[in-house]
Amino acid sequence: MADNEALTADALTLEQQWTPPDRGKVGIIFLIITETALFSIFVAAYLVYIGKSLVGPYPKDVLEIPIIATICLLSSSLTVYLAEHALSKNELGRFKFWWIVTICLGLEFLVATGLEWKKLIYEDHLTISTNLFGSTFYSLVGLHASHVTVGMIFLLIVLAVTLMGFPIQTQFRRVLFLSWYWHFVDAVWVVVFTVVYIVGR
Amino acid sequence: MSHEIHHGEAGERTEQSHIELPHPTFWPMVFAFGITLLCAGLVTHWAVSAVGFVLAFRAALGWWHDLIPIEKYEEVPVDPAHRPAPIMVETRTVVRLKLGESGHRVHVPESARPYSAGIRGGLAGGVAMAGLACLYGLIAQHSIWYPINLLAGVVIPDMGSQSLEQLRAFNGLAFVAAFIGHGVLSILMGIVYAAILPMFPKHAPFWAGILMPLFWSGLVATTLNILNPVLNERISWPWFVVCQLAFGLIGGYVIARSTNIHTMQSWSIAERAKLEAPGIRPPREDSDK
Amino acid sequence: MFNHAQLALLQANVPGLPQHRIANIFRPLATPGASEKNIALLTLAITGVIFVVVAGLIIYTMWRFRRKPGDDEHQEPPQVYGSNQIEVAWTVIPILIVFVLIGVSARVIAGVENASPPASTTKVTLVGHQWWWEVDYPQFTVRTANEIHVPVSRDGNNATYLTLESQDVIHSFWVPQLGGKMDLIPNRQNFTWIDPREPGVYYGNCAEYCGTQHANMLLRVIAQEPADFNTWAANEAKPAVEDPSVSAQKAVYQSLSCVNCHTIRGTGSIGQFGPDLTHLMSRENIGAGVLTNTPEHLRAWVNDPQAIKPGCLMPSMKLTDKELDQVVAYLETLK
Amino acid sequence: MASIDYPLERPRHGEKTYSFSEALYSWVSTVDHKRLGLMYIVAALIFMIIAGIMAVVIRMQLMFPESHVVSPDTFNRLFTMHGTTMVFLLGMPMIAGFSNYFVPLMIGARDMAFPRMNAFGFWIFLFGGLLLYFSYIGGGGLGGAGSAPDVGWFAYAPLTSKAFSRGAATDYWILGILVSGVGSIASAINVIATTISLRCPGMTLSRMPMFVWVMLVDSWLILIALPPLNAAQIMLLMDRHLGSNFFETQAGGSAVLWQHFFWIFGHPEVYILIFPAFAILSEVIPVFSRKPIFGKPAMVGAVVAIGFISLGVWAHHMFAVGMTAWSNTFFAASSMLVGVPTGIKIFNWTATMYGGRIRYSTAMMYCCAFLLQFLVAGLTGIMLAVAPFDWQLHDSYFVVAHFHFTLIGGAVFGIFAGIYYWFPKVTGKLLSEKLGKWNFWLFVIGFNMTFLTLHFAGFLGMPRRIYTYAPDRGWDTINFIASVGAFIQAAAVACFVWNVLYTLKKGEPAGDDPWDGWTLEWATTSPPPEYNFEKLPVVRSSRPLWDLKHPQDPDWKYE
Ligand code: HEA
Ligand code: HEA
Ligand code: HEC
Ligand code: CUA
Ligand SMILES: [Cu+2]
Repeated sequence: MADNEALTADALTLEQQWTPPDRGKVGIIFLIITETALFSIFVAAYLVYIGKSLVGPYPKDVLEIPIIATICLLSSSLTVYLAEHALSKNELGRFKFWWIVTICLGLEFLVATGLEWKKLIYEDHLTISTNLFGSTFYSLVGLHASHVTVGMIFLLIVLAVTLMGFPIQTQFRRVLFLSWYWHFVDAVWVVVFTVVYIVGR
Repeated sequence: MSHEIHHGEAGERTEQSHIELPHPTFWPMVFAFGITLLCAGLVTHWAVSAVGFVLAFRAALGWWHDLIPIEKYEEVPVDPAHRPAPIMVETRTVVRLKLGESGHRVHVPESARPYSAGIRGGLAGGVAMAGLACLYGLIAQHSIWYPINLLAGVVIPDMGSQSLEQLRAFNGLAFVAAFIGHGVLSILMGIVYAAILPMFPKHAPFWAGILMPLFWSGLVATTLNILNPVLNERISWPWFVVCQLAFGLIGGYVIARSTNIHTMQSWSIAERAKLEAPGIRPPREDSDK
Repeated sequence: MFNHAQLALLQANVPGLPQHRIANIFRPLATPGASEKNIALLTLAITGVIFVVVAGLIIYTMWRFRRKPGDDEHQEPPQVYGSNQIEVAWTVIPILIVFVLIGVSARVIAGVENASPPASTTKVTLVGHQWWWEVDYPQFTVRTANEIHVPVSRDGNNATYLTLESQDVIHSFWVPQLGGKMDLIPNRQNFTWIDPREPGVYYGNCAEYCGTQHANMLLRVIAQEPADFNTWAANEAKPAVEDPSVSAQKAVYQSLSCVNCHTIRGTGSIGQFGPDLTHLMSRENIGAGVLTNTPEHLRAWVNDPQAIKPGCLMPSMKLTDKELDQVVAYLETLK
Repeated sequence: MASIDYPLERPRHGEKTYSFSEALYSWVSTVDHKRLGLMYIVAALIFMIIAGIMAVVIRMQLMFPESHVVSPDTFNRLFTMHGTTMVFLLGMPMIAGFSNYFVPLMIGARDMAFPRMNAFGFWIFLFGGLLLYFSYIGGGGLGGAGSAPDVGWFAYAPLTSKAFSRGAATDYWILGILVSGVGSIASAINVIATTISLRCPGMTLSRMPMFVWVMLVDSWLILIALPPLNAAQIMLLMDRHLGSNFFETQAGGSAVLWQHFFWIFGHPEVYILIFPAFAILSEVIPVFSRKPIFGKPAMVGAVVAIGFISLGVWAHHMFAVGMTAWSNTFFAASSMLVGVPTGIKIFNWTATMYGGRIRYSTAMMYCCAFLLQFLVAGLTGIMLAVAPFDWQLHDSYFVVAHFHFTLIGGAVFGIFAGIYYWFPKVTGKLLSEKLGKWNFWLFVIGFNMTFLTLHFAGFLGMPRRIYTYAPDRGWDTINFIASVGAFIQAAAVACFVWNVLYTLKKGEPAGDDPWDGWTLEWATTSPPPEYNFEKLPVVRSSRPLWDLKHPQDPDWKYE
């Protein structure tokens, strides 16, 4: 039967051409999408409550634009790309270098945030319960910082196992996805930065 | 790790003796339990959180171990006693939609008026109707804005409290509301009409052009006090019906004048792409247009 | 515990005022309620027709195409994949219907919400409390509770405008025969208006879940002839009646902690937490409608409100029988 | 490791008996999508029975005016836990259960994309649910008098603030849902990744069964809609424990903001709940009508459209909070517009049946009941969407009637149809049709007795969530009938439980393909082996088994 022959041939070509997208990739993309939904609600709350605080301190009195931290975080996106690129070329040395740079930049961001909070709490007496500004500020920035922290933990784990001699090249996919997550955290910072330090002031 | 996957027809058997599946592990369960305890500590005691943290941490390590360096697999034996019954070719035939034709797998109808004809018809009917209504406004109230303002009374509440003077004057908001409302309704009506026209018997389109507006007028008459109280107070029913008829007849005419095109819905993709050899279906005259 | 069913039979009526207990939204007696009823009828008619047509179609299909005993088992029915034309029709027709409904809704929404108050109107501020209503009349410096007296608005030009606020959680003002609901939300002001066309007592409930006794947060709007309303308001505006024959009882009341929660104007009792008791006896009900205001009920309430309205925010005061008699005797003079 | 649970018809090769601990171990450590799916469904059904019993107690309390079956606080806990359980612990795991079991089978895959995350998702859902129920013991704080949450399933602020909700009950509500929500997200990501990445050769998106399509859109909705709830809950948790002021009205916070956040989740959520029913109907109706689904592209388009429009209608739950006329109009309009794609679905299912040869098994009867009941439900939804009408109906028993029509007449009927349809695939046994008919008719009759009548209670001004009412308000007869209906529903559910237990013991063997189906799951054994298919199938059309059964007249020539 001609039909059946056509079928078999058809099936074979199908099988060869059938390359659906990588599941890890799909997973991480949709994880990022839900995280975006989560952040957007915190951002919305921040926007709604701008200027609604009943008592001070108000943003314009106490917030300083964290230029250096921002530069660090944003450039870490570049360095993590360079690291991942190096890994894809199997250049372990360069990978390690850029990875460590990324971690340093991320750490610098976290430290800067910590110092900012310390100043706000102990000098300006702004806590999460002081007023609506405090509530929305700490929760939004804190949510972002917690994401940076999680990213940082994963970055450190990768670094640790690499330094211990684990063949990290075999895990290239996972490293790649981690770098995407890191880019996402950076992108969120752009939004948070705009909302908190520019619109909100 | 060999990771061959064999493809075949549904239900086909394999010669492999084993198939690889992910290895069972309870670490995800422990991880979930740890996280739950971590949260529960908030409302019970910090020690609960601590236990939760330890569990979750240990479980995370265990979980990673299942994934890295390579995902753990187990080889599940293919069970020859547990095989699907072969899929039998059915003896049943499929009823044809019309006897003697190949059309037992179809998208109906086979030919139809193009949607563009519906839009044109709706617009033509709408213009005719609006023209007549404005004519009425001019004759009865010396203002073409009068019927437009009345129509806008569907959506705008304070139309009701307006004086005759105000109703005669141009009102920007009312104009926009009436224009959008009338336009959208006309076009949608035209599309519906064009879509269902092929389903009517032969002379029905003409009668539909007359009967539908009458039916519609009747419906409107019973509900107008809620739909549009302003219009209800001031409507002139003869003119209203005439306007509706104008829509039905002119819109219907424009649509009916267009020619049917083949929907090609009943064609297979292969046919539509002209890949299929001829002979699968009887030749047609007006295949495209 | 009280047998409420029996109590209900005792319900006293305001003399001459019809009681609208059955709060049927299709028997509105005010403008907002009436326009809501109209659009409700239109909606019911439209959805009714849709229901008849579509359900008819489904049932016909279910019946007509069932497998019958005599069917040829060797045949499958024709395999029809779809029809753009029909599908367009049943997409566009609903759009048409929805379009009309949207237009009408838009008008009624704006008509009710954006109505501007006429110059002469009664203003009421209604403040929700867990589980009672505070009713303020800024024009008359009157404060009362649970029962909203308003003048009748026969020709619709004597409407009452309500400002809705809340002391604690969200409540909702709903007297179905007068109009739809509007929430009372803390930290926010809402507005609504009613214009009862006929004198009478209109029943309603708090319509937003507000805690334990949400069920017993009942509402009464008492629509009176303007003259009667003015008499009532004039009486309410006065400080509490001083009846020398109960001065001993009054002293007992004042020695109790009642004064921390209740106001009786003109006395030292200035608490704000519970309902104003200045003219308690002018009210038909106590406890936001759980009981009619009779001496026995009043006594029972003061004795143990938790038995009558479990969970309510007035504690059981554990008075001795003697104190109880005295306090109630005093309260009964607060006409 | 092998299956030990369900009695099998065919003797398994080299089968040995497992001790209880081995069996337990194999269940807690499984990563098999079928076992996880089954566990999801069973857990969901158990939660449904618990919440159903609560509903019966609610109805007992409301059967007569002024009755004292339960105290006010108990009543408030009952409806809160009933609603919360039904939505989060019946509806959500049902979705995960059905999609877990059938998506891989239908797209010709061996497992889900992330099997371990799948197991994690199930367990965290279960522990979250148990945490919620633990509030009965621990709600007052350890050592204190326990109590479950009593703030209603949408937990409006500021009733949930520390000032008005003492003890830990509300915290349990937050944490229980938050924790089990993580599971929903995990399973949604898993379903999406599975459908996108693990389809067997030839299974293009346009050939994917409707079931898989609907579950894909459903998972997408979960990913978009759940985070707003979780975010709002995190804020509430911070309010309660760290003293922040998001919903503290005393400190300038907004009570309405909580409502926005909740309903931005809540409305899509109701579609999330109805989608599995849509998915199931789209498989069952064609098979029992012996016709392909009518207008598949339009059906897919309609779910996608519903998925998108439903993200923009949330404030129709808030018509009474005093929004501007413009917002009210906007949300009324968008809500009514959802009716259009939903209508397409109803019409296309009917058209699928039209011209067919309909075989009325219990599964198909549930589908037909769905069509009629969901029609009523949708039309009452349209009434609610007419904002001025809703000012009257909001928070009345009309709303209660509306949503039980959607949730029972819609979601639950759909789920039952699915259970009757796939039970033979999952266990190898056919559910008894006789008990099935009893189950069906009792359910339909009881359900309509309860909820058809309750519409009228709403018209007569009966607000929801009241633990009692006075006898003179005209509500007593209606409530009495409604309560009797609830008992009949309980009998129906009991019939179902009995049917399942009875069948597992003594049911007739089903064979691999009892309904003469067309999708890939019928090509493997009942129950399917752990690896699903010996060879992963190759498909050429939407109905791969039709192609094999009709080699002369395959679908792929026409699609
Ligand atoms: C499965 C769940 C489900 C589904 C599918 C729906 C579907 C719809 N719902 Fe419902 N709804 C709930 C579950 C659901 N709902 C719940 C749980 C609540 C209450 C929550 C709470 O307060 O506790 C609620 C509450 C609720 C409200 C708020 C009521 C209030 O509290 O005041 C509103 C208001 O607009 C509403 C509207 C709608 C609409 C317009 C639809 C539409 O999607 C319906 C569309 C379907 C049709 C219209 C029928 C078929 C169509 C046709 C035959 C075509 C022709 C039709 C027309 C032209 C109109 N719903
Ligand atoms: C999927 C969702 C779902 C389902 C299926 C149901 C099912 C039922 N619901 Fe409910 N309901 C909700 C979702 C649902 N509900 C929600 C979201 C609310 C709002 C909550 C809120 O206001 O916060 C609500 C509220 C609600 C109320 C309003 C309470 C109030 O406002 O005061 C009422 C009252 O009648 C009610 C009744 C019922 C009844 C009688 C059933 C019946 O159909 C139940 C039938 C099932 C059973 C009866 C199972 C019993 C089984 C047995 C007895 C067998 C025993 C077997 C063994 C021991 C093995 N529900
Ligand atoms: C802790 C505060 C508090 C104290 C103390 C208190 N009450 Fe009350 N009272 C309330 C509250 C709150 C209500 C409203 C209860 C409700 O309807 O839910 C109320 C209601 C009442 C009512 C009914 C009013 C009405 O119009 O419905 C009366 C009468 C009353 N209290 C009398 C007293 C007397 C007498 C005492 C002292 C023996 C007293 N109260 C002590 C808080 C208090
Ligand atoms: Cu106040 Cu409900
Ligand atoms: Cu909704």
